[in-house]
Amino acid sequence: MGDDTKSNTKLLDELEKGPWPSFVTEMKKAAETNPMAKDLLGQLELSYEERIGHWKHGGIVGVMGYGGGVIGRYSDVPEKFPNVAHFHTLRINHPSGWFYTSEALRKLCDIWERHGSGLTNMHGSTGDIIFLGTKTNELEPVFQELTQAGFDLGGSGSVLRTPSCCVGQARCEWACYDTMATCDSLTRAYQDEIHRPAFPYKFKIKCSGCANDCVAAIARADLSVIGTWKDDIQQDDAAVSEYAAAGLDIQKDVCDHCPTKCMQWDGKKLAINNRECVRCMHCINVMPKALKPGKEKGATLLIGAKAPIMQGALLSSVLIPFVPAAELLDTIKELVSRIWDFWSEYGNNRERVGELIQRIGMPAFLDAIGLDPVPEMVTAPRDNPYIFFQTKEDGQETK
Amino acid sequence: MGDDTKSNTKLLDELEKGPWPSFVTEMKKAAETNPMAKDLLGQLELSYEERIGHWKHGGIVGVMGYGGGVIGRYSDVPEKFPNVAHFHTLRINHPSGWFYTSEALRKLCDIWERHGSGLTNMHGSTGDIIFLGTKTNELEPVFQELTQAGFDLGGSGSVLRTPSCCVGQARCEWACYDTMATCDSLTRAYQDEIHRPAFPYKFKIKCSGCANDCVAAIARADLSVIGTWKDDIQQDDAAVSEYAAAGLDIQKDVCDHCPTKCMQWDGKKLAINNRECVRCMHCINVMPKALKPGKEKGATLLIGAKAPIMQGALLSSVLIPFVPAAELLDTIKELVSRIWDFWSEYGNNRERVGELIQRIGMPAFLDAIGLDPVPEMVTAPRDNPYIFFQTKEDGQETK
Amino acid sequence: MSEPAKRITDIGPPPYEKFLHPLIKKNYGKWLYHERPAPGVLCHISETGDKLYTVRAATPRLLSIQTIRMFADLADKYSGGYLRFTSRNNVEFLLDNPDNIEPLKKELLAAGFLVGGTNNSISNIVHTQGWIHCHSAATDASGIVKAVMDALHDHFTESKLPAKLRIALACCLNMCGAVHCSDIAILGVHRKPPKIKRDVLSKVCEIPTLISSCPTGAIRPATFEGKPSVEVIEEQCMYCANCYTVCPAMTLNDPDNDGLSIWVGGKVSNARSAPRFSKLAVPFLPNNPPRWPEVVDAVVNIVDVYARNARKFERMGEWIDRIGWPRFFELTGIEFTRYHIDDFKHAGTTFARSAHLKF
Amino acid sequence: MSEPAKRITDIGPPPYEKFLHPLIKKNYGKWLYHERPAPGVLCHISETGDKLYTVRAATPRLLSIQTIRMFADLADKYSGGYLRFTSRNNVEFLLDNPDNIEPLKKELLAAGFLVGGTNNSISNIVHTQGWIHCHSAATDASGIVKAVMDALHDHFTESKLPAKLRIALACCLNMCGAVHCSDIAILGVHRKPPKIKRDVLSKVCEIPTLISSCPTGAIRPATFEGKPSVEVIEEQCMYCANCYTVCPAMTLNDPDNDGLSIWVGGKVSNARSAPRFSKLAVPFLPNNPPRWPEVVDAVVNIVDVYARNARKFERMGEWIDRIGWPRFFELTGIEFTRYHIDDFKHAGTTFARSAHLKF
Ligand code: SRM
Ligand code: SRM
Ligand code: SRM
Ligand code: SRM
Ligand code: SF4
Ligand code: SF4
Ligand code: SF4
Ligand code: SF4
Ligand code: SF4
Ligand code: SF4
Ligand code: SF4
Ligand code: SF4
Repeated sequence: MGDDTKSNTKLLDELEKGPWPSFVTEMKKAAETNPMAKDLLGQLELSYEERIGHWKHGGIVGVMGYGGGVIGRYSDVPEKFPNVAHFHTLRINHPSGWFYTSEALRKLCDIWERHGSGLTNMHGSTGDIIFLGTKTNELEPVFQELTQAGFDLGGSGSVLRTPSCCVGQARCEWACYDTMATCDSLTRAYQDEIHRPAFPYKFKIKCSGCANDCVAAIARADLSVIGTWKDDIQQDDAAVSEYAAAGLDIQKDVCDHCPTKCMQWDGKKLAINNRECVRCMHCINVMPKALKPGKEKGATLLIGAKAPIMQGALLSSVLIPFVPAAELLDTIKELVSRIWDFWSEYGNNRERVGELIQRIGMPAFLDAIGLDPVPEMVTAPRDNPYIFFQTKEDGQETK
Repeated sequence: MGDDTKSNTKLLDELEKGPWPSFVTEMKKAAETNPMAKDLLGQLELSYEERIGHWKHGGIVGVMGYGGGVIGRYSDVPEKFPNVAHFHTLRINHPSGWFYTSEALRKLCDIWERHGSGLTNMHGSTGDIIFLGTKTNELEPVFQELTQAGFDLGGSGSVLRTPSCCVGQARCEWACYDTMATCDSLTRAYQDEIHRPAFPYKFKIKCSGCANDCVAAIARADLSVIGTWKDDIQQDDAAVSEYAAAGLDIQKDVCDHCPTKCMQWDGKKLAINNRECVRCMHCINVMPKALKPGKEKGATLLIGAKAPIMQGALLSSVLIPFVPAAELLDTIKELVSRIWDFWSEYGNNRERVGELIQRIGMPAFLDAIGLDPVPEMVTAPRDNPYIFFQTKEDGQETK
Repeated sequence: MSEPAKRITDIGPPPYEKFLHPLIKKNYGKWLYHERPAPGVLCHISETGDKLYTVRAATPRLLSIQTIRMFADLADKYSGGYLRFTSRNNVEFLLDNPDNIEPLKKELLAAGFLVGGTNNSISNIVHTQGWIHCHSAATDASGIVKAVMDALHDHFTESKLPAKLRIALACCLNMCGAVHCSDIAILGVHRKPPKIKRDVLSKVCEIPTLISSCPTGAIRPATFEGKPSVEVIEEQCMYCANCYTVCPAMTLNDPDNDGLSIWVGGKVSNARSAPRFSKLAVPFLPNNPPRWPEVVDAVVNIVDVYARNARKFERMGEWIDRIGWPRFFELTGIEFTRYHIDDFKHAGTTFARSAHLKF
Repeated sequence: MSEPAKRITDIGPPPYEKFLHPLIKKNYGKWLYHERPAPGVLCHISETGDKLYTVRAATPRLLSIQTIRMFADLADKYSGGYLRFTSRNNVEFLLDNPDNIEPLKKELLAAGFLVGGTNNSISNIVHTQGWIHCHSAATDASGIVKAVMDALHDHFTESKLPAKLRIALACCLNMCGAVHCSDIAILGVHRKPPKIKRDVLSKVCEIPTLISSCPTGAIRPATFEGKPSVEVIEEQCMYCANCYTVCPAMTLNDPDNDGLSIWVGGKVSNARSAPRFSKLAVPFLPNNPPRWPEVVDAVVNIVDVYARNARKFERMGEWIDRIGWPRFFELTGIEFTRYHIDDFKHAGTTFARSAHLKF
């Protein structure tokens, strides 16, 4: 490929126009000094011209002793773009909450300048730091420098994927448990499960501090941990009045949007029927100064979210309605160990735990992991009469 | 069996106690003069003792030239109860709306006194008059006397079952089309389809005059015809005030229950945003004197309701959102002929039309019967990306 | 096959017009509104100014010709000989003279036929054949209906519930009468796989039809004494009896294991909320004739809890929507079991896929 | 395999504590409430009285080390060296001194990084690799994101929508990034069955795994030149590419038939209504690099119609709930086609099973 990057990226150049920060500009910045980035730009321009990707089906590459953390990738036009002939990405386990110091970031940049394309994703959609593309022989050096700098690889393949969490108590007043500590502890506890594939398929854990679910746990984590509370919303009447005085239409903007209509506003006093509140967060979101989650904090554990392949996307569903914050870490560990045992034994190849539940049925899954059924697990009981009645040896009914 | 009915029905006698009219009393009334009724009572007492039914798996019996209308039944204890050794019921097509004169009823009673058990169901749950039990050799005589009296058999087996309808315009102010005439016309038009099985399975049509659906059409008719209107609710403000004056809490009892919250009551005037009204009938139900369906009347046609076997129960779903009353009969006839053609050819044995749609998909069904898709057919568009794109011969997209 | 000359066929039902009260004929399609003067009595007012009075009475649906004649006599006496039956098997007398209402009611009551069932009452229970006539029945129908309505009759004769409450009963999973959309449904169930009559099977059944009749694919081909037969994989059977419908050799009736289940919260009307299926409340209660006390108690309990807690115009399912199912189980004291959690085809769509929780 | 002595493994991520601003450490878990002084700026107030200021800026997610170093420099200058990234790939600077807000904003803007994305705005588009790095991609990711956000950038820098509006993009049906619960999801799709590389298939793929990978059972065993192979029943294929994921010989990428679909009304948060999937709005738009004008127009149109019609605090899906899908199609002018009607597993549950209709 030629020297002058610009003349070779007529189509991509169009994407340097406009107010939104441009990934093409980023690529060009890197390309100035980095031949991999330069060839990536060239290959991408080719894709834009031909409206088709130019990567071969991924191969398995990695670092010694690890079964994942690297996504192998090879160009299908290596003759044109030899510097991306191999172009493997590394997934690096981000620190809880995606917090950094400038120093830590610079260390990462330096490593990647020496050994890779100089391009990253901050972050991948599972949450990892993505080092976007390098050659096979650079993998081990990157890895060794990363660990020296205190970083480690994240997950890929049939492992526990890098857990992630919302910013939680570090900066949010609503976190009903310490999301960052929980995520960090789990990540440390399961290093082996993250690095060495032993599951039927991937398993994801995401921790959100409240029902706003700022890491989208319910949509994309096999185990979704969502903060909640058990007692009454903490209410500051003076602050409510302040909001009203400042022009907030409490009836329309707060009460009318409450999903259970459990709030009453008489123009002066806000009354919440907390027994009917479903902890949706709306009223708290609108009046953060006046309302807060209760004091008896903890989390709901939900199971089984995933993307559509194969049997259609799933959202996580309630498994344990409430775990007190103090018991959360132990409960999660106990629970996942029972889930992993069962799933590892009975899950089909490439079957997520949510799909396993769909296949064998929730009642059978509960039996298998030793949890009692509670009505909170369902939006409604069954409407079909196809009940598999079970009779115990002694003729007594199983409940 | 003995002569004294009473002494033989210790258990059933318990069901003569209490305020609700007793079927046992009915059976005893008949049993006084009718040996079939007497033996039926005896066999039922045996069932009560043993907690099990005493009928053999039904056999096929009928009247000449008809493929249905009779449910064959044989006792499994004929030695004990010889008068119910055969005990077949006849299904007699009721008049639209289940209206009778005393004269017509007496005629029916006389026929059944001569030829059957003297017991009936007024009515079967499809709507037929049920003549409950007679011997094989009585079937043809009953049939001939019935037709002489102006009655005919209803459906059973894989036929169009006896259509039924709500009382409609005969006594209800809300009927948006003439349910009785529609039901009657369809019944007459399809005598052959009712009497001679030619379908993969049963097909039911029920006509309700409005969304209150007093014949439960949406729950149990393959073709559910439900009256509705297109323009604005007819509103009589004076009558609204009357209701309010009489103590009706219009905000709470009317507006708050409106599913779309499209009603506003300021204490004096009721304003309906008719564009948002979904014709649920609630407000009209509560204030029949003040509100009425609009003037542009007609019906919604829905498809596919049935009981749970095999793939779970189905409710009918919208097929044609609105057909003007004047076009209703022709539209239904045109529609069912297309449906029956397709279903007869492609339906599996014992596959209701609703199940056929589940199996092949609604889009394919619409193609087959030549209807355009409209968004009213669904509560929401698909959420899975598994779209079977179709490309026409000329490469153009099918919509 | 040639038919005798005078044999009449395919005439259809008698034309309904000849059964209509002259007042109805005159005002057909002209009704303006109605009033509900008393439980069991309706008054429809026409734009012509005419008024039609309806008196509604309960029937056990299973009627002797003696009783039908008695109804005919009452009609002659009070309603010009005109009467009808409703879609829930009540009888209705159609009167032009309001003075006839009370005498008619009196005679009906004297004869044992309660007047009521209108407005926000519990109307007649839609039901099926049971041991009276059906080979499929996992329980009786009429007996349970009688016992339940004896206990609830004051909800028929008075209109004191928050909304209509529709009860239905079906004696097997075929669900004749479409009980699946009732405020309370009582449903006969089996709990054991079919016992196969191996000796007759190949003679009386078509084996491919039999195999394909099983919703869960629990029936597999097998041979018995050299002849083609089937076997049932018991763990895959959920006792629906569809195999029995197509093959008499697959028997399911069983005195000790058959019984009843109770389902709640369904509705048919589109009033306020959309129609919906009933959901499982009580998975199993024993067959206990003649008066099925366990079933009666369970139904009465649900009605009582509903009556105490629902708001005006809230049907059973709408009330549960508002309070949530956990509260329903709490208030009724019904135990929530693994059976309540759906594990059929669309099970996943019933899982609680949100963090909306009440504590 | 023995490892070299000094090689470190399984250390996990660096402890997050060392990356926390001292003000955060001090007030960890003590935050009382927050204010939103300006778009892209948050102020969190602690029970200690401390205030933490956050300045949020857009990134293209794909960042060069040059830009990351520039962020590090800005952090050193304005936020004590502390910064973070958000779950939607924005960068956040954490300030204890409010006087630093404006200078920081100025520098960010000058460098081309818009400040905003807070409150009821359109935040960054969650997206995936596209032609930059993935073998599966039916389209590019970053290019479409750039083009769409160029058109919508004022919804990032201002907070003028009725509620949050979350857009996501995935370049194939694997849906990395879980776009399936977004207010607007842009999804790369194929429209032709896999072209099988018959010559290599038996060498590179495990045939049973391949066959079982197909959600619709469209793949059947076959032989090719005497070797075990597969064939695809084309009518049963809905182009999901799961076969390609497990077998490189099943290629789907195709310049003319690949393209994009648009889905709307999903959400993740439990605020007000439960989380839910996005639903199909536009089945197919062509791959038209470099700026995908058809996709941009379609998204902008949906955003505009939503912005004009939704009520305050109504997310896209909640707005559609209120007006109904027919009205959505009417207002947006999007054509409703047979593709919109579900025909997958739970299709029946999406049929309109009521007579509730608006005209
Ligand atoms: C890099 C990343 C996209 C991105 O640009 O951010 C990604 C990229 C790939 N994903 Fe993913 N997934 C990524 C997050 C996700 C997510 C989101 C999440 O984790 O929160 C999902 C949806 C949630 C879920 O797990 O269901 C996701 C669902 C999938 C699936 C479908 C899994 C399923 O059960 O349905 C596949 C297919 C597979 O596993 O074979 C998949 C497969 C892939 C592969 C490995 C392609 C393949 O066919 O094997 C992609 C490699 C691309 C490449 O060349 O780098 N990726 N993938 C994300 C990981 C970065 C990180 O580690 O931070
Ligand atoms: C008599 C009646 C019950 C009653 O006491 O009212 C009845 C009785 C039988 N029904 Fe029914 N069905 C009766 C209305 C219904 C209804 C309600 C309706 O039509 O509105 C349904 C539910 C709606 C529907 O069609 O889905 C109904 C759904 C079934 C089914 C399940 C059909 C399905 O597709 O799921 C079967 C099983 C079958 O067809 O093999 C069935 C089968 C039967 C059989 C023929 C039993 C059998 O296994 O073949 C019963 C004969 C009983 C007997 O000995 O007399 N019956 N059946 C009703 C007909 C009376 C009449 O003509 O007026
Ligand atoms: C006579 C009958 C029609 C027929 O052709 O036979 C009928 C007649 C009337 N119905 Fe009905 N309904 C009749 C069965 C039904 C059914 C079907 C059923 O129960 O199986 C339904 C659907 C029930 C359900 O949703 O599960 C039904 C749902 C309604 C409703 C909606 C109730 C609701 O709020 O959900 C109304 C409106 C009302 O009552 O205000 C209604 C209203 C009426 C009105 C007031 C209509 C009118 O203006 O005349 C009639 C008197 C009702 C009363 O009892 O107070 N009718 N009605 C049926 C009487 C059955 C009985 O003997 O009890
Ligand atoms: C920084 C971040 C968490 C993190 O650990 O990175 C975050 C931070 C906050 N979120 Fe969030 N949310 C963040 C992603 C999310 C997500 C996930 C996503 O978008 O993928 C969601 C779910 C979105 C969905 O439902 O599809 C999310 C749903 C919310 C909601 C509920 C909004 C709603 O009404 O549905 C609130 C409440 C509110 O804004 O009033 C909320 C509120 C907040 C508050 C106000 C919490 C607080 O008191 O500090 C934070 C500032 C919000 C703002 O932008 O104005 N946050 N928030 C994420 C910023 C992403 C970004 O750069 O734009
Ligand atoms: S999920 Fe809740 S606790 Fe976590 S950042 Fe979002 S709003 Fe705060
Ligand atoms: S948190 Fe949600 S459910 Fe609870 S009171 Fe507030 S708005 Fe209502
Ligand atoms: S369905 Fe409507 S029109 Fe028919 S009787 Fe009931 S309320 Fe009247
Ligand atoms: S008919 Fe129903 S939707 Fe229409 S205004 Fe009345 S209550 Fe509302
Ligand atoms: S519900 Fe079952 S047992 Fe009862 S009548 Fe119908 S088919 Fe027979
Ligand atoms: S009872 Fe139902 S599930 Fe059991 S074998 Fe028969 S058809 Fe199958
Ligand atoms: S969505 Fe598909 S194409 Fe895009 S990164 Fe994920 S696997 Fe690759
Ligand atoms: S693309 Fe999907 S549906 Fe088509 S053959 Fe491959 S796996 Fe099957």
